[in-house]
Amino acid sequence: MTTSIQQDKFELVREAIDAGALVRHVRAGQDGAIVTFDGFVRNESHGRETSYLEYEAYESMALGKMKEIAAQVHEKFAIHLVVIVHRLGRLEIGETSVFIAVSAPHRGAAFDACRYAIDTLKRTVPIWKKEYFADGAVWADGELPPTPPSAKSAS
Amino acid sequence: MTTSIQQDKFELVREAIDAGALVRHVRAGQDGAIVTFDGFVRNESHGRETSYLEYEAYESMALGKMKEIAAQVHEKFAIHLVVIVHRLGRLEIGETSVFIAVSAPHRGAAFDACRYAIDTLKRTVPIWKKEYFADGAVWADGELPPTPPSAKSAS
Amino acid sequence: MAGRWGTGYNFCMPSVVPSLRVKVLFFGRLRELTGLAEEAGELPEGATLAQVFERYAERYPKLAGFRNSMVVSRNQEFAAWDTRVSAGDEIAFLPPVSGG
Amino acid sequence: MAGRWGTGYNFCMPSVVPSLRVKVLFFGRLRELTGLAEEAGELPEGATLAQVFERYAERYPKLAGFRNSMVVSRNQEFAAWDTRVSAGDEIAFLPPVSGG
Repeated sequence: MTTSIQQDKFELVREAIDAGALVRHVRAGQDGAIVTFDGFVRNESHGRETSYLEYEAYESMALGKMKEIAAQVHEKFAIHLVVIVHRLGRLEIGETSVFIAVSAPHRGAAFDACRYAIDTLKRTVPIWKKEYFADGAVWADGELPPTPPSAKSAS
Repeated sequence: MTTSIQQDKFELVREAIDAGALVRHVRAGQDGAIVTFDGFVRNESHGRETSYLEYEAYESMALGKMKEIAAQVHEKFAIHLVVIVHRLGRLEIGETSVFIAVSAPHRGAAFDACRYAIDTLKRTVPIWKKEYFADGAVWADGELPPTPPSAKSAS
Repeated sequence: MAGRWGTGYNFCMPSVVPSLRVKVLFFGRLRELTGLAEEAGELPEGATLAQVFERYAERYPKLAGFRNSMVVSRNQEFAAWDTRVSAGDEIAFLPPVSGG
Repeated sequence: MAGRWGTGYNFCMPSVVPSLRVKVLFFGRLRELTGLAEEAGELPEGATLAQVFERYAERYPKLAGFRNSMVVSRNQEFAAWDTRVSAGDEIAFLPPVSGG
């Protein structure tokens, strides 16, 4: 499908995510399956009508954590390529905030890897979402990333 | 994203599948997640280089079984919409043979439903694949669909 | 398809047994093996799907070897081999499916 | 960001204790609460991340209430609170993450 050298891709972007281009990026002749996850802005949150969202990130660390997720995915599942792109800044209802695509020779690995990637991203990548409503804004409830219990046992 | 009434979609087609249009079809403001599965023609099968594939279907029954899968998916998982499209006829390497998209408010249901749909399609939908190589052609190994054990217990 | 209906092979049955008309379809390698995609057939009343298959296996002896690696459908639903056929049924012999 | 480096608040430490320079970042609601995205800080040698946090909690008392619903990173890796800081470290205080 393409003659360029293909590789994993991780990006934080401030414009609309081009899902089609990302799917083409991971697609190769030796594969047979691509699973994608497209997370986009819902029109409500806990029963309140959302106006828009804003995402911010600790960008250098977020990119590092996204690369770590890709490395884990390759280690755990027989996949070919993975791309993980997260958008930052203001997003309107229906716009994609995160897009993940995984290609693999067989579908089981592609499903497992895609799901692992989004689940792990939501727990470990330093990105924050602020939800704007007609009458105010709140930081979304999030998850506390797992941390080493004590420096004594760390390097 | 669209003002038309949205609904599930099942199709057998003989031209290229437009994945982007199918994703837009299932996308709605109340959702937050879309998971897609894209199955496409690999360049090899059991170590032999594939030239192309041909798919045939028992079309009326295949469409009925695809609708049954959608009904099961709605029953089992909290999803919004599902589309299942399978291509028939001659397909070249890299071309999509099957595309499934599932939208849902939350990602777990979308992943589970998409996987259930493709796994069940592969076991129960009467479609057959013939693999063409430089030196011949073979019908792909398939799966025997589960059948009622005896008419005595059936209607 | 409707045009082929009248050209089908009719089973040779004693004329005293009431008979019923069905449509019979073959797919995939079974279609290739028989050279037959679809035909109209006449069956004795009370015939089971297994008996329909046996008739075709007599006519196309290579079919017999596929009996355990195929399924049968009746009116677009997978069916047990001991299901009795009714007039107007659409019967299909289906090799293992390989879509996706 | 580099331009802000020199404008940072310096901890008031007894001058006899050797000190080390670090970069300190706040994100999300912690950034909003302190009004501080990033600053250069000076810390006594041997200080732990918990001690760095305590310094900021003295300066911004509302921070203290978030101690159990946040994590800390050192050089872009999540870190234990008893990790000792080294010169040049980049330390960040991170609320629960909510990307995706």
